[in-house]
Amino acid sequence: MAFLEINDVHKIYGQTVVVDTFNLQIEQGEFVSFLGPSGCGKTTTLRMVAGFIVPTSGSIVINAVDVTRMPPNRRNVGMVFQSYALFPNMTVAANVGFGLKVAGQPARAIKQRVAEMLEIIHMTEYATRYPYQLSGGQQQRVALARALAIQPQVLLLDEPLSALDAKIRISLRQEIRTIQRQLNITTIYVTHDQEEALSLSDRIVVMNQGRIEQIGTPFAIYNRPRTRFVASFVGTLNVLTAEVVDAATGRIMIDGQEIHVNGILPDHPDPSLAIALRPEVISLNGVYGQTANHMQGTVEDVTFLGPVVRTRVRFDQHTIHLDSFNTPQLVPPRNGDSVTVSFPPEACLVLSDTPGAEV
Amino acid sequence: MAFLEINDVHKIYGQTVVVDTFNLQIEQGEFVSFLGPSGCGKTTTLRMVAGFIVPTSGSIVINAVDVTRMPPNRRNVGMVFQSYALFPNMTVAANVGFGLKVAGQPARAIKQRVAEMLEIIHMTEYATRYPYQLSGGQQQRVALARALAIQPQVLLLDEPLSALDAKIRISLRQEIRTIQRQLNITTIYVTHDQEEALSLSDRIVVMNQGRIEQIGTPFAIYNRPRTRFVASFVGTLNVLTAEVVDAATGRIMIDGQEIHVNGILPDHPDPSLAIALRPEVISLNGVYGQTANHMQGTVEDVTFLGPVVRTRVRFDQHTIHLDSFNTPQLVPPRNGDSVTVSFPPEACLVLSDTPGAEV
Amino acid sequence: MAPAASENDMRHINFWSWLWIIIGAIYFFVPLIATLLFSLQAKRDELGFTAYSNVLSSPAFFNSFSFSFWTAVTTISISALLIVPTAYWVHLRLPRLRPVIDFITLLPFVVPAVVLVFGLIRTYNRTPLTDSRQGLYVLLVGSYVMLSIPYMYRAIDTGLRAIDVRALTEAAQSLGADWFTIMTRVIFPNVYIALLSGAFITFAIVMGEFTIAFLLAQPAFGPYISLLSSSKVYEPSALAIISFGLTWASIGVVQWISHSFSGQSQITGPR
Amino acid sequence: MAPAASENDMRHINFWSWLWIIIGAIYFFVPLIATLLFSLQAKRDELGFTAYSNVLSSPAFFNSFSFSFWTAVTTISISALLIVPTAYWVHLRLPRLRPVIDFITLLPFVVPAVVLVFGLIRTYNRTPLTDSRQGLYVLLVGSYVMLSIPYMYRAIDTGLRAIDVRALTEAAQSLGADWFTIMTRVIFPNVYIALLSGAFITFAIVMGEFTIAFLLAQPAFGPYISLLSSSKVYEPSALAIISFGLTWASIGVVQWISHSFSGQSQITGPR
Repeated sequence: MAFLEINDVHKIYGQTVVVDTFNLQIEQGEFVSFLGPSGCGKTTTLRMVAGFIVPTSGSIVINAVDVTRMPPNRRNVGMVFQSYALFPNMTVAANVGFGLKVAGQPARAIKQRVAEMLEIIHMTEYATRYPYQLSGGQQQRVALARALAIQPQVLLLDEPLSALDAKIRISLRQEIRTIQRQLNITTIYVTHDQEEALSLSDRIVVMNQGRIEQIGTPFAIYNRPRTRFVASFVGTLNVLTAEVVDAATGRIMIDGQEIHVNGILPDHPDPSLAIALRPEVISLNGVYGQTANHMQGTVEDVTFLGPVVRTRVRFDQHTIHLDSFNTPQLVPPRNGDSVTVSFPPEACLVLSDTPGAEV
Repeated sequence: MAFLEINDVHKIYGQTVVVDTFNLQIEQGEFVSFLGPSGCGKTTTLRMVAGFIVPTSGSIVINAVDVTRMPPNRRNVGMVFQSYALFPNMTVAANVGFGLKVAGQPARAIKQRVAEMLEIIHMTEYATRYPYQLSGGQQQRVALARALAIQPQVLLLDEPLSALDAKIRISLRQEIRTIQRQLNITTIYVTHDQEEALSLSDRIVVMNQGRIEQIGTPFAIYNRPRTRFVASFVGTLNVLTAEVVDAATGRIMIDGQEIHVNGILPDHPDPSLAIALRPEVISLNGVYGQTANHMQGTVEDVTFLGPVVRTRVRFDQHTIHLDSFNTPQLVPPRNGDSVTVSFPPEACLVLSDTPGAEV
Repeated sequence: MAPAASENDMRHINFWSWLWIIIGAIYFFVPLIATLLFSLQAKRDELGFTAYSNVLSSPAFFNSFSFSFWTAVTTISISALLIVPTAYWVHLRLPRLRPVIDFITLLPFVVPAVVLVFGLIRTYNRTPLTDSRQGLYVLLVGSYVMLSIPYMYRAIDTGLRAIDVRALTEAAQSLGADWFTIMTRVIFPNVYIALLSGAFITFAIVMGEFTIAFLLAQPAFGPYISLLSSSKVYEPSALAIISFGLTWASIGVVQWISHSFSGQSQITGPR
Repeated sequence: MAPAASENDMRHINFWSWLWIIIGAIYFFVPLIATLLFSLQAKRDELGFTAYSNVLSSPAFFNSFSFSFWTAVTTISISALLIVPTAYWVHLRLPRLRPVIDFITLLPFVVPAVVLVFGLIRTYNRTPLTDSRQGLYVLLVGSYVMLSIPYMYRAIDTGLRAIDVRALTEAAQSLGADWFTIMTRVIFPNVYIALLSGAFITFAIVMGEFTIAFLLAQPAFGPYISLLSSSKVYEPSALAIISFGLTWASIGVVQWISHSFSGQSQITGPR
């Protein structure tokens, strides 16, 4: 039995199904992200685990105790909010110690635990400051320490980095991951930022319109998306419409140029299908060799993005984007150049439109 | 004489120098971005061009007219705000036509121009909607059309995409660039997002603490940063402390391993210097061949970011991050692996700490 | 978005709901019904509208009512013309002073009406302001404008908070608008509904005000109610019911006006 | 951030600044100074504090003042206990109803005090509420609580707007706090300063209120002022100045309290 189980949970408001048949098992110490666009039900699910919302049906079990209808203040679950939610009338130390004081712990024990937590977030010297005297990043670290001070069974984070600047977001992201591993605490992290989910998680739950689209490791979610939604939400994607030439050997035709894909194609009545390609797997300089697919096209636009140079190439009907690293060796093409792009057959994803169906 | 000139502009509030000796010439039709962290003076400078703030000293000349002290409503400058700033009591059409109505143009001419502008932003069918009925991206497109409807001499955009979601941000960014080129309008774009500035601009002005750090094309700013601030603000950076072995031939020593850099090193009294390396120029699989620099290290951490896999490698004292594209060929290293990293000599930036000084 | 907070403590919600429904009923309806019943008993042993027809047929009722009505309209117009630009300017240029200004606008509560009028009369004694009917009327409207400031300022302040005053102003400026255009086409239309709610309260206060009108010897509705109360038995109750009805009718008018600005009521509505 | 808007039209700023300084001076200081000077003229041809010593040495002054003082304190306590949880609950669970509740809290302006008292007396006629001194006192406090609702609710509402009520509540809940702990340790300390400003206005209103106290025949400060006004010449002015001084003294106390919560005043301050 898993440490945290979400069994067949639904949440319905009036006519609107906000969360639909949510099933998930999380192991002790695991870091799981809920990833999806706004309104996909990820926050609602997190809030059901926290106890702020009661599911319409289904159950939530933490450490073998059914908590589905237990009020939030008895669940021993730590929560970190996007808005930090520090108590403005208390110092940093009082904020961190609040949960222990409520639990009636002796002053000396509280003091010691608060000092420990401030040590972990490297903010010992800020103990007597008030929240308004701190930067956003510091406030969120205090909020994290406050949630962890009560030694919760589960740590829940609701878009904790959305209100912060890009540079601080990346450094705090690493800090959260380090602390989570250090304390080995079971964690659920809600975000709409794919890079956060990919870089932090042991597993990712991709959600859309109240349903789970896919559960998997970051690598599996990115490289083997099971639905078109997952493929397009996580990362940039070129989608091309191809005609099947020979389903058995994986030969297909795009804009009159024949390529091959790995594996056996679905023997569809409709002979056209959608193929997805990530911009970073497509090469301009032929590194993939003779066994790869090659296509002829014309450069339409070259955009410099810093570490990456993005080139838009036009075939007859389609355009694709491809990414190259900005290295000293790179000779960016010019608009109007005729180029050959190449990509390995195994990089072609054959897309399915049915949610839950294999791609 | 340039179309828009900002000559020796200062802005001082009390003791605080917000903008210090700002000089810039912008040509007709050019797209220039002001890039920098919050509080660097970029918005203040933009607002001086718009006329909302009067410089403490210096002058602003648009199309050979000194506008330094001209009120904003006589400058004929279009402005787009982060908060959209659409008039909530007016329809989309009335918003777009407001400037023309204020200018006393006949109703028929206004109607025609509004229709044209809605065509350009692909929102013809939304003419009778009110702002609260539109999404953020749609509102910002209307704000853009409203600013362009008066055929301004200069278009000013103040972080127009900051309030939008990541996916919409990228598509609207492309739309802004397309419209700007189509109308060939002189544009200043304020942002703290390096990717926006790099992908949109003809030239970028990097600012810090009220001063210009560097002016240049996106390629020059990214690949030839002139100060340490520019190098670290624009993109991710590994900074390594090296000892000079032989300044004349560019041989230096990092953690006991000798490498060489291009060009002649400064003949410093202090024999140590700072070297910067971008994560994307460092290779794990030796593509750069024998002439490149090679260093031995140990893999400490591998983070999956989606299109890119980031590896942290430790030498004796330093750690570096390096990026590899997530292609089917990639075999990501494991923690603890001994690896050889390689990078070409021309990828090493020798950093200077003096703002304005050459690196 | 998800709904508000925990759903565990429905008992708390019910407790407070019922408490307030009961308090509301006792406060508004019990006295109102008692007054209504009493006003219908002018003829012994039967219910009827005798008291009402007595009140409505009296010319003093009509005169004092229309006097106060036009005074209220004048007060509201002056107050709006003073306060809309001021509140706009505070939002635009002095946003940090807002708490201070909020506090200053509360001062009319602190200085009692009696002090105000005694002070005014003594100050302007033997000037045209106290020696002529027009002068006293000016003093009356001036006092009412002062009384209306807290309500009008707060209503307009709320309306201005609902929009981004500075960005809208700058957008209009960059499109070529001058200050007059900005006020009339951008600011005023967006605070109009909020302004109405302040105007409505001011209207209710002016219609019922007694002390100042009495001390300045003005033929207003407040002193008329008071006079009637001391000389008749059932008519004052009828009058109270009539005022109450008129007040609610004016609420209805406000609602109707705000519905005819349907697009806008969405914006200045819930925040 | 950059400073507010355009700096071109300094003349506009100056115009409005001066207008308001002049209006403020006429409104507050001219009547006040006139009243002060008059109150000092009790002895012919010389200025002195005779009127003041007459007022302060009168036992009726002390009795009515302390009666109203304790009534105000009771009113404020009851009002705060009713409204803080209600406003908190509206913020937490019914944020969409806030405009409606805002409107309802204005209703005490709409129902005139006279109607209220007449209704109350008639409703509770020949019950213990009107036949005993205690009963009438309960009616008095009840009416004052109703009058205080708009001010108290709005002040507390402003205080609650300055914090993220829902996130703070949920954070406290997830740390194990029950409703009582949340109210006393999180909500109350954060609206305390806002609550004081509402309490201060309520205090000023109760101290000066005449109509209800008079109709319920209560020995309050308002009727005492009125009685003095009709029977003496200089003493009423002295009394007005004394009340004014006391009011400002209580403002001073509020300021002092809010400074001793220095961290917090930063938060509930400018928004």
